[in-house]
Amino acid sequence: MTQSAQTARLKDRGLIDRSQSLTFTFDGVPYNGYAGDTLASALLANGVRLVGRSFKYHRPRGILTSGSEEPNALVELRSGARREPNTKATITELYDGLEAKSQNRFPSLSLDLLAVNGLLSPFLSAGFYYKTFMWPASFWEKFYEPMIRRAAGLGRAAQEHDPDSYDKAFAFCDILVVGSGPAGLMAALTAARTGARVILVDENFAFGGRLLSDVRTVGGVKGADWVNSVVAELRSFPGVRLMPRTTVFGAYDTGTFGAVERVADHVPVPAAGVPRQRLWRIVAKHTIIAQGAMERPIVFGNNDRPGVMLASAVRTYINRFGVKPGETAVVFSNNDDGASTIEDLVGAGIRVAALVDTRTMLQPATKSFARKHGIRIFEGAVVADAIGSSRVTSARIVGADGTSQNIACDLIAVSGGFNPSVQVTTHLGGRAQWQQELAAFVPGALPKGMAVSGSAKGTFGLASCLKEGAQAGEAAAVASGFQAAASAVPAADDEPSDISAFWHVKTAKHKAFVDQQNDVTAADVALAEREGYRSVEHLKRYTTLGMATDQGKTSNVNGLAILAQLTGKTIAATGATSARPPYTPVSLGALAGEHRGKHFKATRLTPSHDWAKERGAAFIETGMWLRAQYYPKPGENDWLTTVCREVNTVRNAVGVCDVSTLGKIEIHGTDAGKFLDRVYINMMSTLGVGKARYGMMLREDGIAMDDGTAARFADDRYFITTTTANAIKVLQHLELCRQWYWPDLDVQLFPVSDQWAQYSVAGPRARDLLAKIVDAPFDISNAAFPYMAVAELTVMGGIKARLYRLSFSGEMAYEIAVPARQGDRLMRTLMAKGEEFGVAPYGTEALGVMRIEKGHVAGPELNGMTTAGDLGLGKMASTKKDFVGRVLSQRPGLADPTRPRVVGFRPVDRSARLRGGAHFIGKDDAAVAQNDQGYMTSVAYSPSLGHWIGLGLLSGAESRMGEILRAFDPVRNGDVLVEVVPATFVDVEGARLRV
Amino acid sequence: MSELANHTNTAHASDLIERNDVTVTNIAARRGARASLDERARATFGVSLPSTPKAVEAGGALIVWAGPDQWLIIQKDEAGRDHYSELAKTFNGLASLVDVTESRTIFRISQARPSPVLSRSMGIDFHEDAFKPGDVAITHVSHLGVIVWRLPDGTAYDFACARTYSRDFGDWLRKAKA
Amino acid sequence: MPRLDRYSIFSVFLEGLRGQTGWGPAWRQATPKPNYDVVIVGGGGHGLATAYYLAKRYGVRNIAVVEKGWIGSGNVGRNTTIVRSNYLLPGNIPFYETSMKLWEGLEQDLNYNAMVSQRGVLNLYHSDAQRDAYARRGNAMRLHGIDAELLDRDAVRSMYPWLNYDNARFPIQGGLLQRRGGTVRHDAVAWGYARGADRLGVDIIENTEVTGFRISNGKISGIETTCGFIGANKVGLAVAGNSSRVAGMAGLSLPIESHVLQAFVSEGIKPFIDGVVTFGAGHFYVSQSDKGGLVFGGDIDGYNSYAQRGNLPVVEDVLEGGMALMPRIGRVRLLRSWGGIMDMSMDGSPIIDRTPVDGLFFNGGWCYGGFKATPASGLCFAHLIARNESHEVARAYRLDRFRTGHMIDEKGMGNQPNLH
Amino acid sequence: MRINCPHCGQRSNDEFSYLGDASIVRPDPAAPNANEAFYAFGYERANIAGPMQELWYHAAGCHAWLVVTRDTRNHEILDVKSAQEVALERQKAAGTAQ
Repeated sequence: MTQSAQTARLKDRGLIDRSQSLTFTFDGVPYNGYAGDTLASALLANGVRLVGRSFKYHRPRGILTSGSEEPNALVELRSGARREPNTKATITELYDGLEAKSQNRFPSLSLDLLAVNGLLSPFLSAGFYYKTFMWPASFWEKFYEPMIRRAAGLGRAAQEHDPDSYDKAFAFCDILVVGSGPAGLMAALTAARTGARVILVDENFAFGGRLLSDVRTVGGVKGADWVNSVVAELRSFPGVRLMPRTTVFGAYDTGTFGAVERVADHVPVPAAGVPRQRLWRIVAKHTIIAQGAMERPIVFGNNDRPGVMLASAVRTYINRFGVKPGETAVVFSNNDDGASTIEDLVGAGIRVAALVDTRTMLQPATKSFARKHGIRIFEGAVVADAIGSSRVTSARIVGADGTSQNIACDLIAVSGGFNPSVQVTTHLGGRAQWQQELAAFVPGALPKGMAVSGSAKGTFGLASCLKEGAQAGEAAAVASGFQAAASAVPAADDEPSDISAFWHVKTAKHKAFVDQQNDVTAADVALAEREGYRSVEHLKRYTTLGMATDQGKTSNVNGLAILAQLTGKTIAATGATSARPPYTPVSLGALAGEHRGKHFKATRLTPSHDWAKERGAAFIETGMWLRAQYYPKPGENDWLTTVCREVNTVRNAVGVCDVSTLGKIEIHGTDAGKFLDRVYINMMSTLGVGKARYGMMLREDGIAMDDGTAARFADDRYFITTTTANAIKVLQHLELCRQWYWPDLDVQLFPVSDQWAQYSVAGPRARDLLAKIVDAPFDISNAAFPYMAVAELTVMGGIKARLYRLSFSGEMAYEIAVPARQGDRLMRTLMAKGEEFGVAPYGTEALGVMRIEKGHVAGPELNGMTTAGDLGLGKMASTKKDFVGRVLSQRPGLADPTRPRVVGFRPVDRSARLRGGAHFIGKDDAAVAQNDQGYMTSVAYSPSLGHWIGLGLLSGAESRMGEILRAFDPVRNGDVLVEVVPATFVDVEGARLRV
Repeated sequence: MSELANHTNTAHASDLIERNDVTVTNIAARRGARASLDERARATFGVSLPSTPKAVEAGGALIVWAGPDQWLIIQKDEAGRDHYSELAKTFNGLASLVDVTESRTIFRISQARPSPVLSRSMGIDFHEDAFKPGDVAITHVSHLGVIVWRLPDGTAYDFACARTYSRDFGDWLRKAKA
Repeated sequence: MPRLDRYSIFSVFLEGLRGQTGWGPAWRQATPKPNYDVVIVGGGGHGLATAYYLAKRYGVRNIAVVEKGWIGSGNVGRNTTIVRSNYLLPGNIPFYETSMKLWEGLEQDLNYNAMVSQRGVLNLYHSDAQRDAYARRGNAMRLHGIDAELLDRDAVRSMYPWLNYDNARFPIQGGLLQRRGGTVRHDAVAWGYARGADRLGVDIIENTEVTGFRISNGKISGIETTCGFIGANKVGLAVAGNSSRVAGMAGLSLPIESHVLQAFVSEGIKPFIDGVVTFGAGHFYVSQSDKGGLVFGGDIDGYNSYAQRGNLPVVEDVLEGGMALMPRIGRVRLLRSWGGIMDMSMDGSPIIDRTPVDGLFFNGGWCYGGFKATPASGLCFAHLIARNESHEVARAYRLDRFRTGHMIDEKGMGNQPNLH
Repeated sequence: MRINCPHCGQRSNDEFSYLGDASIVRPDPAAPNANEAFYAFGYERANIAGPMQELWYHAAGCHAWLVVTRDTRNHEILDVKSAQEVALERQKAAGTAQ
């Protein structure tokens, strides 16, 4: 295929860089454009008018606008894993190699078979699907819905994982200026000159706003030149950050704004280390919204045909991009924008066949200009229909007297007036207000710290915008504590901006579109009204008006104005739907930033992680932690073999388990004991120095919160552990108790979870092993250091350590803690010195097996629904004191003795496997809810017993020992018969702990 | 193993080091003892304990505010001295003290001004005029908790993060300091 | 021309031939009568469903629904459209299954296509403990006769091959699937019930705000509104999101906090997510609408709010979950986000009960279970109002259960509403 | 939303975790009506639409609990105090230390 020439490119106009020619393809056809083009301007330059198909009727669509409000010119940009559906050609910066495809057409853009929907349109009116597709009921999922879903959506998401990276950043400033048109630039400049920290943001790749698109003079120079000089001055201030290609998409509380910077969307592939986009969280003391205004179309017949374009967009393509959007134009307006447009069209050498204005009294200057250039003027007239099947070939004009005539043209430039971009001003709950004289919604009450200036506020003249921007910039700077600096406002003229509200041409013969992207017509609005969907929100939801990717920027006001006409209410009384973030659509990847894949959450590693890795441990995610799950030896082919070997090692020799993940808190102060008495159900103030005690804490609602041990190292110095899962929660709770419940107590809390590497050394040879590393003269004998003793000591030749005679495994066991950086060395030393005793490391699986063998509760039992009584720990609760959760734990529902309690289970057929989550029902009972008596919380294969064992919560557990129940597990086809047994399976008397 | 190798290599990059040669003592005022504690601190170090997020350097110690009525006292290790025990003796009865040397990894970036990437990555205003020498912030970055302070002489930034998260944090910091 | 009332393929065709001009309003704009047997406060899904079932199943004819704004303007118009009955606790399961069964016959009952679409709800798990917790849940469902399947990783992979399996911080191990779960076109539920109730004579009174209750000797006699007094023998409150404010006018203090939940929709794209998927290692769940938008959400913002909007950290948290689970959506764009106010009860479960005021009934505390509950909530509330006793599947939803310690706490988070 | 921690300065709300109404105070467990008082403390909520005193915890910062006065209708923060200081004043006013 040959590259087509840029036949519609104007010779001497535009801000494009003609020295940089760029190649791109659209639907596989190669074209050329220039640096500074958008995809839309480059397509128009090449004479491409048809760029997409509409959502419902698959009508041909072209380019309506030149900005982010574009409803029609949506393409799939790039390909493969980088495919970006629904990309607006009007804001896509052209780059070399750009690849775009049209969407929502089959088999091709010019021949779309689904355009048959247009013929069916009498039956596909708004909300038709609510009235049908109901018979027979089963056909919905099987037939109707798949059919609808095949037609749904426009573009296609990539099928592969997004290969690009995203970044997040923060910015802080005194003044955030959103929009860099005349008002925004003056605001930023005025503020910057005071020394304030200013951020200027614009969604476009070039600063300047309408000054780039209209032929205007500012301070005696061309608008675009003035923009360059202001931007250059802004760059010279160290406190100013200029952010082009950045959209402020949302206002959030307390001066926070979300913005997305398109860092590398204007290049084929981001450079190495460069993110595709960056999410900015901008914190501003003051914000000036200067996002300008968007032109709105007038609703007339076939107003969606390629060749119908907003008048301001026509000027943008001519003046900024040097492109002829057509050869012969008809201009249709209800305001003075029509006059500016004919001047620019004529200036660009485009024939203007007619100026059609709904008003009856045009300016004499406009009339004489028209006469001079042979432009026919129709006052009090409308363009009722665009004629042409795939593009505009003529306009049917209906005059004030009702006569109709067709005038040949290939471009209809339309202006229905301007909608100030008030969206961001309403994100925090404000409501825009209707102003009849402007025929527009303007900002209402503003959030604290926010100001609006320029046409975003409904101020439409250039001179007024400059002045208002300067005033807003100065006011914000002064409010931020800066001295106003003398700043002259450059001279400019206010252009005429008279308007007479006009929405909908009722004499249209063809479909007249309100929401072009969602194919909502004026008839649909009328139907909704007829059916009682008369609130603007009902209208929107019933017809889908304003719900497309442009969020109704060109359609909402027209829609509600038509509704108001139908209901006979004013527009003010009809009200508008709420704008919500984002202002324009934002890539989901940008909102996630770097937090995806393995970096979704941070990873927490214990001090001897590298040792465990060397040792070949299998790791498991436990909250943020990676923990060693088990340590396979060569030849061990399944995890169960390894875990059984590890358990047997502990039961028969000695094992070492990394328990550094336990939460650890130092609790100091003269009232530490008193404090702990109030947070544990049992007494801690009576604990002797050098001793530890198991403890349980409740939530205030009487449910078990966490368990652990408290050790006392001095009268005013306790150390407690929490479960791995609850470390943060417990600290927060204790701080609440300390600061809010009992602020007068002398208690200080120090979270020290990371200070200590801690290891459980368990098994009959544990003492022998530890004896090899404790420094003299520490006496580790059973007599000197009995069960539940604790001590501070040194090990391995002077390393500070703490030793706790605690056991979770049921064996004679210790926990030894050393400063974190010594953890790796301690582990290696224990392995080396323990070789003679047959030492082996064990992981979380073996730990779990042994705690179940001993009937200790853990996470599956401490599930936030169980009481101390349910866990078999009710007797621990002291009756001599109050503690958190005591009062509410006495409510009948929690104190009920028939509540399920923790008890043990074993399979009747000892070879059967047990599974957590099975429910208990009577052996001969039906599997129905009424017979549900509890469920299995934890299971393990016990190498000590040679069969599976389990813990579970069972109603009336104590009186049911020996009963046979069915562990009902249909989701895994795992029904087994089980016997109720005591929860302790190994060393029931606890003798091994104390040897 | 690549993680580890990477970690070791870059940790020795000239402008980013891990401070492994200090003792860090966390002290917290006993109830009602704030004034006497301050007096003792002045007698010991010659300065008051900062009551706002500041770091002061005096008497061979860097004293970093670490929350209401709490400080980290950071002292360079010296052979034959046990800083923690000395402090425990000095402040006995006026403060509770815990040796937290190993609780955090302290990274030091020896930059007088933060890099733009580092600056924009922080959730606090890290502009050099907003975060001045001697300023302290306890905050989080990229899901990781951190205490950051700018040395009172303005020559460097220290980042103290929980030791068990320090591999992730170090990776993050290496990227951000560029 | 005759006004068409019954919706059918035939009527749509016929109307197509005459320009869709024959349709009448889906519901009348009623002006209040001086007295009603029952006034329902709140024209959301629950209130409209209550009115519908009161009229249809309990034979009450003189009913009004009073709505301060436009009907369906609360959570029925701003939720993420999911329906399911995959609950854990016996207090909840039969109720939500009743709701699911009503969904299954809703369109024929209402003659309104609310697009009840049972494409499945899949809850992913990422650890053995989570698997067993889901097994417990699935088994509980099966004991109640509800479909539940526990899938392993391979089975999940065959359903959704493009999720992130190989580079995940918390790898997917499997999921709990309820095939009968799915989505419903949310607004249409309000409109369908409104139309159904209207046809049974219910007055739907929009743009009328309740300003007080007339109570004497502990018995209610009507409501004060911005349009004057409306007499009523019985009044039912179905104003979730604003329960405390409205009930406060009757002197009640509720175990409820109002919290904001954000919801999100992407630009429309060709459908590739068939059912509902929830991430088990982060706050993210998603489905894709029949228009092609990805409809998703995550956790509540976590602070009391009546503002109907949230903040950026939760937006980021949700999308971090989204990208961790579905890295192919990076270049899909967020179209719109919004906030809804949830009645967060103190145990995460709802309340449908009498109040200390004779003739005043309360329905609220729906947390984020409200939309899926709409039909059963309407049915059970209608039962309670008509019979003055709880419907058998809603007996656990008592107002005094917190006092007696019979909480229905599915998440085990206790009396902290922002954690449910 | 940003909360001005009296210790740390203004921070994004994701540094904080939320507990709820700060105007309800833990009752005296020894009082004769303790059961009812604890029920109300645990479960009844004024759920104010307007300025509300709330407990927030600066989890990612200084670990201080704060009493934040915030308008629940528009999220405007009107005042922030140290919870410990508020609690001490409350005790002083009531003449009770536990």
